[in-house]
Parts: sequence; C-alpha cells; structure tokens
Amino acid sequence: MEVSVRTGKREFDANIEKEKDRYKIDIEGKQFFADYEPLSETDGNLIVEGKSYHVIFTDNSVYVNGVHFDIETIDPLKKELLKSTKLEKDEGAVVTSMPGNVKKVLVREGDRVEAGQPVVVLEAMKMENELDAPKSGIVKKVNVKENTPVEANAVLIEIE
Amino acid sequence: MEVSVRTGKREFDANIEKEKDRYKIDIEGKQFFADYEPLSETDGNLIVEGKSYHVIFTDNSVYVNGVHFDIETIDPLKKELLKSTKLEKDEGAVVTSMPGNVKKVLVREGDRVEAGQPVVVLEAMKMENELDAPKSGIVKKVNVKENTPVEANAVLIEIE
Amino acid sequence: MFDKVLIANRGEIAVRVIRTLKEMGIKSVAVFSDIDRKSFHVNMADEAYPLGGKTSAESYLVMDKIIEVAKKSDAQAIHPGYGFLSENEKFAKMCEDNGIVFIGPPPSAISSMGDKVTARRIMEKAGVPIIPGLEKEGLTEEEGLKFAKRVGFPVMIKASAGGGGKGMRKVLNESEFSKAFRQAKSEALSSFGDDRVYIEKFLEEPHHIEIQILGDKHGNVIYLGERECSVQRRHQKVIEESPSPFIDDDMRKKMGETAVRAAQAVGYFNAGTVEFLVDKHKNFYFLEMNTRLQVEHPVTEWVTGVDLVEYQLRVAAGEKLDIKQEDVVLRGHSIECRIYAEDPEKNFMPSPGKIERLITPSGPGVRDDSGVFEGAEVSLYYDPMISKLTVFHRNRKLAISRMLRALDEYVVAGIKTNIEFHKRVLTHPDFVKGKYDTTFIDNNIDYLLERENVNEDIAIVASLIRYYNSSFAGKVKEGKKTSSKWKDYAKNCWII
Amino acid sequence: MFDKVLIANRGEIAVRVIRTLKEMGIKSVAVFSDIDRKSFHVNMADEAYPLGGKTSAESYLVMDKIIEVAKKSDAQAIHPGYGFLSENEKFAKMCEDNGIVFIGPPPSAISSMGDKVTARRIMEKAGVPIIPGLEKEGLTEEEGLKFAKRVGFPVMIKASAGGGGKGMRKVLNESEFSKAFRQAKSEALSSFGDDRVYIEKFLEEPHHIEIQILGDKHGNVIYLGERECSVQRRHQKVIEESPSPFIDDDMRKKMGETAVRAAQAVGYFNAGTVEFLVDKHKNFYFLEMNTRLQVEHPVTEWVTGVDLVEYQLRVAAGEKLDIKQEDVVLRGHSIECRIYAEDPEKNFMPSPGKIERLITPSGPGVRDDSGVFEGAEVSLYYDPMISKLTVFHRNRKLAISRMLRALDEYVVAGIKTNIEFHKRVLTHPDFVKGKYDTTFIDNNIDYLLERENVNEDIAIVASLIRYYNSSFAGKVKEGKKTSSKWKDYAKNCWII
Repeated sequence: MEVSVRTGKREFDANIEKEKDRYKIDIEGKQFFADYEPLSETDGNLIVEGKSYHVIFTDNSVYVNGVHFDIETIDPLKKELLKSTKLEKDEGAVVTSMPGNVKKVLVREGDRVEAGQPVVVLEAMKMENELDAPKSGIVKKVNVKENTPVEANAVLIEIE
Repeated sequence: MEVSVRTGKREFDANIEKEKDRYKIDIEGKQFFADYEPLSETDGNLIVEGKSYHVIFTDNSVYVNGVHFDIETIDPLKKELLKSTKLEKDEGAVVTSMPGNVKKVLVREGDRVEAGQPVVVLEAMKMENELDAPKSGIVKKVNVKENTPVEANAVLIEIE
Repeated sequence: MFDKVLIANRGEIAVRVIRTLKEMGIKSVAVFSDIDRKSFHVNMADEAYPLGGKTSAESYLVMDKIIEVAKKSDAQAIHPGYGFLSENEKFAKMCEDNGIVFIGPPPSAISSMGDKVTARRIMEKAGVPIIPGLEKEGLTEEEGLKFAKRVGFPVMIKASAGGGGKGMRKVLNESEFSKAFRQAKSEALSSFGDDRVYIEKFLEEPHHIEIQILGDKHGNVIYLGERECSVQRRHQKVIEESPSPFIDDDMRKKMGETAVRAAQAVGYFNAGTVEFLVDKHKNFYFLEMNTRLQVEHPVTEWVTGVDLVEYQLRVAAGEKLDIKQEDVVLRGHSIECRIYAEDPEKNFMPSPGKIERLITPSGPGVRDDSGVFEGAEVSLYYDPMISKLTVFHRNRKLAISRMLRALDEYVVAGIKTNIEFHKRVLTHPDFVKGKYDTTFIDNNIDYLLERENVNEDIAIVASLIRYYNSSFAGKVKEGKKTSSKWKDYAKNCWII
Repeated sequence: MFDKVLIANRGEIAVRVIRTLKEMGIKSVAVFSDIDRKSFHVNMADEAYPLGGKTSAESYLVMDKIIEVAKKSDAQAIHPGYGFLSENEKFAKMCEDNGIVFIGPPPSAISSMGDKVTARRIMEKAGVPIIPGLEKEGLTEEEGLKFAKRVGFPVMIKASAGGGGKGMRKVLNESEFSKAFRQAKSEALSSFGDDRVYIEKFLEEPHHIEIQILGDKHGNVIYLGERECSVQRRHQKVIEESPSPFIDDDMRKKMGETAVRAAQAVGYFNAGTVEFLVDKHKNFYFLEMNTRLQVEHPVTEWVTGVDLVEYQLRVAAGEKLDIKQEDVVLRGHSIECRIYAEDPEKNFMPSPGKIERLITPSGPGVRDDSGVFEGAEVSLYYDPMISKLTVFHRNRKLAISRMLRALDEYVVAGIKTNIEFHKRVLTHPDFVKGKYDTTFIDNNIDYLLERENVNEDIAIVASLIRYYNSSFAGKVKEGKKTSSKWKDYAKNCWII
C-alpha cells in the first residue's frame, strides 16, 4: 500500500505491506520489519529489529517513547488530486483544482482583501480547506454560493 | 424515577429526580442531594452533603474511593415482570412468566435431570435467563424448539 | 491537633497538603472555582465546597467566601498553600478574628517581609547582609541616579511592595536611568497600587540559593539546608536541587544561621524560606523571605527526611519542634523538575487543553506531585504547572541519571510540556558540572531548545501501521484521525 | 561496566531491573512469552525478543533460548530477577560457558544453598545456629521418630531438595509421624525428583526475619539490616517491613554478622538474603539462603539508601564494594504491601482479567513497583502479584499511616485485589503494636476479611445517577451496563 508521508522536514511516498504477523515498510529506500501490538485504543508496542518502542496515538500526533512527533499520512491519490492542476491563468482568480462543496464564502463583492487572507471554505476529499486570496485587492466577483457544489478548475472568486 | 436496587444484603425501590444541577435521591427513607460530575467515561466525582467521593464505574461494579461495591439497578416494572406470576400448577413444569425467545434447549426427552440443573435458556427483557429443573426426574416432554418465541406462562418442559 | 483543615488552594499543592492531612488522620476540606469542579484536589479531599467564579480573583482570592466555607464545614485551620492568600496579612488576621488557625506565620511577619523596604531595614538591623541599595520615602530620580553612580552600574530598580518581576528594571548605564525609573514607578503603581521603588546594586552571574527554615511558636527556629534555584526563565524557577553544587558545608552553615537570624528578627514561626543572591565570589545577600510553603519544598523533604507540611501543622497547633539543628543531616541529593503545560518551541507559551494520556514515572527514588489526571483539562485561568517531579539518590551525578530516567518514563499527550526541555538542561555540560547561575537558560537557550528526533523513522513506521490498519477497518472515512494535518497542506496546494 | 544486559524475567521485577539499567546507561534486553507480548516489561525495555510458549516451562525457563537471545542481542550479562532461573546452578554455569556474566553468585554457592541438607551442614560448620534437626543419607522412619521424641513434638519433616512448602509436613504427635513421613517423601519425589527428607524441631510463634547481605568478588561482604516477613499466608509473604519491630540493635548486629559468616562460608558474592526463624525467646536459627534479589528488597533500599540492583551489577562487573559496614545506617522505617490479583473473600483465589482502571499512589515517601498498566490483562499463567507498594517515613507509626494513605489512593478496577485486606492488617491492633509472628494471618483471618462498607449508600447514589443518566441517554437499551447482575436474579425468579 502506497502512503504519502509528511514530517516537519521530509515529504515522500512510503510503502507498507503486511507479511504474516509483521509489517514490511519502505521509507525512502530504508526497509523496516515491524511487529506491532495494540495495547489500548491509544497505545501500542512496536518492535523493530529487536528494539522496543512504546507508541501513543492522539488525534494529531504520535508519541514514541513519550516523545512527540507530527507525522502526516495520506492516500497518494488524494494528495495528487490536491496539488495536480497548477492553473495560473489569472493572478487574481481563486480556483479549485478539485470538485467540492462550498462551505462558506468569507467575503462579499467590493470587500478589500489582503494577500493570504482566507476567502472561501471548500469541503473536498472529506476535508475542509481554506482558500486564500492570491493577492491583495478588491473582490470583483463572487461566482459561488454557500452549500453548493463546484467543479474542478472552477474560478470561485475574482480579485482585482 | 423509580429504580429497584439490590446490594449484597439489601433490596428496595429507590427514587431519583433531577433538580437543577443536582440529584435528589431517596434510599429507604433517607434523602440525599448529590452533585455529580463525570470526569471520563469511567470516572466521576460525587459531592454529597459536602463530602467528596471519587467514583469509578466498570461493567458490573462501582468503586467509591477505590473500594468495590456490587450494586444492581433495574426498572421496577421489569423486576415485577420477572417475578410476578407464581404459577405452581405442576411441580414438574418449567414455565416462563414472561414472553421471550427460546435460545437453547439443553435437554432431550427421556434425559435424566437433577433438580436445579439448567434445562432451557430463554431470552427475555434483553437478558438471557437459564431456567432450571424444578425437581429431579426424567424429561417427559419438550414443548419448544430453539429460536422460537414463547408466550408468558407457557409450559416449556415437563419433568416426571 | 486539628480534626479538620481547609486548604485554600488548588492543583498540586492542594493535593500535596491533603496527602499529609490524611496521614495525620485530619479531615481535609477543598474549595473550588467553577473551572475546577472536575479537578484532582476536589476528588482527593474528604469534603469539597464551591466558591463560584472563574478567575482567581473571583474564587481563590475571595477571603469572605473561604472563611465562610471554613465555618460551615467546622474546619479549625486553613492551609493557604503557596500563592493566592498565603502571604496575605489581612487574610491571616481574618482567620484569627474568626477563631480559625492560619497555618502560617504571625500576620506581623507577613507584613514585615511583604514590604521589601521594611524587610531590608529589619534584616540590616539583624545583621543579615543585604545588597547595597538605597531605599527611602519619597526617593527622587536624582537621588537614585546619584546612588547608582556611587555603587556603579548596572543597578536594579524594584517596587517596594512588589514581587515576581513586576515594577522591576535593570539599568545598564546612566543614559537609561531616567526612563527606567519612571517606568518602574508607573508599573509599581498599576500592579500594587503603590509607586514606591528602591534601587539596588546588580550582582553579576548571581546564584539564587534559598534556605529552608522551620520555626515554632516557642521561639525555636532551625534551618533545613538550602536549595539551588538558579535554573530560571524570566525569574521563574524551572529546576531546583538540594544541596547546591555551588556551596560547601561552611557556607551552608553561615547561610543557614543567617536565615535563622532573619526569621527570628520578625518573630517567625511556620515553614519559611529565606532567599539569597550569591555572587561569584560567594558573597551572599538577603533577597526576600517567603513566609509560606515553597513550590520546591520536596527536594528538602527528600534530603532531610522531614515532612514540611506535617511540621507546618504541628507548629500551627502549638507543638514544640522535636527536631534540633544537629538532627538535620543532608543525606544525598535531590532534584526537582517542574512540569509545565507549555510549548518551549513557541516561546514557552502556555499549552492548555485536555491531557489525553498521562503516564507518571515510579520506581526507586522518584516522587511525582501532580495536580492533574488523565482526561483532565488544563485551563488558562491558573498556573500552567501540572506537576513537580522530584528524585533522590546518594549523589548529584546519580540523581541526574535518575531524573533523566524518570523524565523518559513521563508521558503527557494531548498538550505540550517542557519535559524534553528538562532533558536538555540535565544533559547540558555546564549543568552536569554544576557550573551554572541564573543566566544559564538565557545564555544557552538555543542548545536547550534543540531536538534530536532520533526516533522519527519509528514514528513514521508507527503512523503507517496506524494508517494501514484504520484503512482496512474502514476508519479513514472521515479523514480526520490520520490526516487532519493535511488540511493545511491542502490549503497550500490550492491553485488560487 | 556492561553496555547491555538481558533480563531473564517478566513483570514488576523485570521493570525494576530495567529502571536501574537505564539510570546506569546500560541497554536493557527483555524476553517474553507469547502471553506476555503486550506486557509492561516489553514496553519498558530497549530491546525485546520473543521466547515463544505460554507456560514458564515453555518460555522463561528455557535456558537455551535465553542464552541464544543474549548472544543474538550482544548482551554481556543476564540478570535473572527472582524465581525462574535465578537459583539455577546449571543456568549460571551455562552463562559462564557462553562468556556471559550471570548476575548472581558463583554456581557453587547456588548449589550449596539450594540443597537444604548441604546448606545445614555448611552453616553448622561456620557456626551459624541451625534448628535442631536430623539429616542423614537414607534416613529411616524409625530414626526420624526417635529424633522427634528426643527434641519433642511438634517437628517438621522437609524435603532436602525442596522449597516453597512442597514436601513439607508439620507433625504434632507420635501417632501422626508415620503417615506424614511417607507423604513428605512421596511429595518430595514427585516435586523435585528426590525423595530425601530431613526432620527439624518446630518453633512456636516463630518470626521470619531475614538479613540482606551484599558481597563482592574480592571477599567483602556486608549486611544491610533486616526485614520482618512474618505476615504470611501459606508460607507466602504478604507484608514486609524494615527494621523489624521485634529485634533491637544488638540482635540486629548479631544476626547481621551471622549472615555475613553464612555468606562467606560459601564464597558468596552478589546481593543475597539469609533467612532466619526467630522464636519468642529471640533465639534465631538459619532457615535458608536466597541467592538472588528478593521480592521485598525495596524496603531495604528505602532504609539504607542503597540501590541493590545497581550494586548487583557493579559487583557482577567485578567492582569492589564502596560501602563499608559502618556506612550502613537504617534511617527510618519502610513497609511493603504486595498487591496481588486475588480475591481474599474467595479464599484468595487468583483473579485474572483485564485491569480496566488503575490509579497508583504517589506523593511523599511512596514508591510503587508495578508490573502492569491500565488495560493490561492479568493472566493465570504466572504469579498473580501485580505490584509492590512501599513507603518510607521516619518511624514505624508514621510509616503505617503513610501506607494506609497510599492504599487509599490505590485503585485497581476490573479484577479483585488484596488492597482492602492490607488495610485490615495495617489497622489490626497486634500489627499496630508490632506484636505478630508467622501465625498472625491464620489466627486473625476472620477479622482481616471483614469489610466495613461504610460508603454503601454512596455507591447506591452513584449507581442511581449512572442509571438515571444512561436511561435518558438511551443507553440502557441493552440492559447490559446497568443490570447485568439481574440475570442471576431473574433466574431465581422464574417459576418452574
């Protein structure tokens, strides 16, 4: 199974397979054979090459022997979708590369916005995503309404 | 709300009502005003007349300040149903006082049974109940089949 | 002895006091704010009564309410812990007026030591060395500057009624003096309602070393060794140890006897702490006296074997001290690490939230004084210290190893803590050698904030297994558990 | 010193050893049976390797497998803990043959002390008092009876190769002798493959008091005070304390020096325990020597300040003892309560199952050496001891109060434990006075099993609130959480 991984510094695709009772994992060319045993809803013990680790999972983090790490894992397909289409036809256009549902429109026509200010909340891939203004300026046009679906590559908002 | 309570030694009906943020509870004429605050899925803190107690619930028990108690609580209606009809028309008849579903028949006709030996498992009131032979003897008749419903007061098995 | 004692405090210190009360067969009465209904000290106490309110000012600082609870519950005495009302002369008097024993010193000692100008004057008279300074009613800027030039810069300007860094200014040279003087005065006024300030010589590379004393109502005062508290961040102690690696037996005796003299000068009874600044030439100067139990008291308990809370209670009940000075022997080495809910990587910002997972260390020579439990919410309303971890071993080197072992066992998940920061301090070569002063953290902050991330690959392996299993269990549907951070990522990837 | 040590054990003692290894900077290697894959010691260790198997015989007792893991992991030494292979001469030799240091005494000392007849002979020669007894090859029933009549009944018949009560018979009078003799022989044969028995005078109201010793490879042996272990149930220690309330300094010195003589007689090094029986006239007799770390070693660590595991490692690595006899001072009082997963009300039957909730005590003077965690399964395969709770205070009375406080904090939900039983022992007037011997539990069992149920009304209140809230939350649907016990009730109510 291919999984995209991101840590504070690294970003790569890893591979994980189950072989009998253990997991075979590829991380940037390094291979790990891991024996994992859950201890509770949050805790587990991991034995990798004889070394034993106490692992704790919370909603956003993993702790190894008590030390905190932020590791993000996602389906590579989703990741690709998220960053595939690099449209740059209009510097002032807020465009979605994925189909989704407009959750919230945060600006109205005529509003003054700063570059980087969130202008639309889009729900796509089961996630909420804030889309930011690509540049500072005045909102010329809002092409979408809340709670309506949009197509990939749609221009949601235009900024002048 | 009326609740039937049973401890190791006592058995009685108690009353509990909610008054604003606290509970008003009647136990055998004694009145308690209790402030209860859950701390987690299993734990809570209870303040009764100024006294503070750490309470822990497991599937079958309650712990007060770490000390274990078995307290059983049930809807009084269910309890009444469970013991209402005292039929004694036939000493050898295995009778149900409630409607239910025959989960398992543990004996066959002609079997020798001892008094007190379980002969039928009946599912009623969302609980499984073992019905025991009322006397020692030979199973004369089995009137029910597994996984079939039975009416209240039905004679399930006859022992001679 | 008392039958019932109210603890006018919260968190770990309330729990700490309750433990000794239980051992003495004394009933404990907790009080709590609305925020603290679910807190550990409420659950631990025999009785608990609400004060209402959220902030300290609305709850733990409301004297009337606390006295009312004490009366209602028939508590004969009140233990104030530290902070809150522990050094409030008015509250101590109010207890007295209501026939309740205040577990602390006489109100007069609180007020003498509470005002820095008064304290300096009394100490000077008692032959306790004080930092060269100028304090007088109506001190003018000109007088201050003249003094500063005489003793030499840098100098400190401090609020007479103050504490905790408020109204305090370090002045490096003449040109800064005027502005700093005015700022200190106005900060003093807004913080303490009293704009009086005084000026002191600033000591370079100073150690903060304090002496624990214990006095009874019959005039007996003893000292129980010292605590080295120089690992500080913005005047906030982080790690303390006893004995101090900086001083020897002779100096300990000299400082101890001086501390006893300081206490006797104000007719002190109760446990108390005389804080000294010690310069690099081992001159020591009176800094202030804390007229209450100190946060870091467990290190003294470890090395002396004395339960300080027990003796606070016994003294308050009128008992004579049954420990003589010659009975006090320091029998090894103890270190305390204060566990804060804070994020060292984000400038030590408090990190409130739910403690999702809590594993506390145990085994030989380890003591954890915690104010929280797994599932507890750390709120922003009060101090972010969630626990004090202390260890004991026969010498300093072994005590450091033991503390590192205990910190390795300590797990707090869900909020950020300074546990990793502590490990960096304890392995810093200067700390290991015992060569550090109050500038240590500031001077080494980059080193102390570094992280090694040795197990990052293992964290990735674990995350992959979690992802793999939850995928097959159909739990990734929500995309929440395993990829919530991809929100930010996705956001960055939008083409806009 | 070693870089890496394998612990050939499980549970709390494996965790205990790992803690000191960590403090010494030594890597720890755990081994585990299939049943123990999820256990605490695996999680705590730096490395962990499976042994396979479920029973001890299939796992922790398989010498080849353990040696193999030691080699594979490059462990230079093996710590055997207690039980399992800790007193197995063959295993000690096997380690030696494989170039691995066995952290224990020389194999010859194990074998000398392992055989009771041999041990008695050596002790007698070394001037260590032994219980009047008769041991000879080919002892006949007639010879035995003659001896019994001479020293007077009651007498004990014991297996020469035995231990732990197997092959042991108390004979009250002449008429019982013949049957008991034959039973003891056959039990000895089936338990140890060796039917030799010996006969001893039975001591009335005996105390079980043991001396902790520590020896190095250079001939130095010291003693570290005693432990009073008379609170026993079927030869199983339940509560231990140090010092013993029964002996004084003179007797301590006499017993200590005798224990050192006993150890030196077999060329002992490592930590070890010389067990004595002490009769009511304070005569003491050698019982046996345990040539390994003892379960109850923490009470000695508390009162002497010595980390016994650390010294086991240092001695095993060839270091000379840096503690002299005169350095050993008992500095207060320590008590241990063994926390067992057992149901005192059901004849102390083991109570396996899942620990649904676990709260361990902390604060001043409390140490918990646990082998489990919340969520752990206690299996029937191994010892039901889940933890050892020890406390320290400056005297016995205060130590008892502290232990009661700690036991009050201790919560184990989901399985039954003996925590309430401990509280009854600690508050029994004879225990409080320190007047008890090995017959204490048997003679007071009814009192000790009584329960007060003071908070039953509160338990009912809590249950009602739970029921009320789950009713409104629609959670009673299943009838499971709140009324599972009504199954039995319903059953009784059927009309049949």
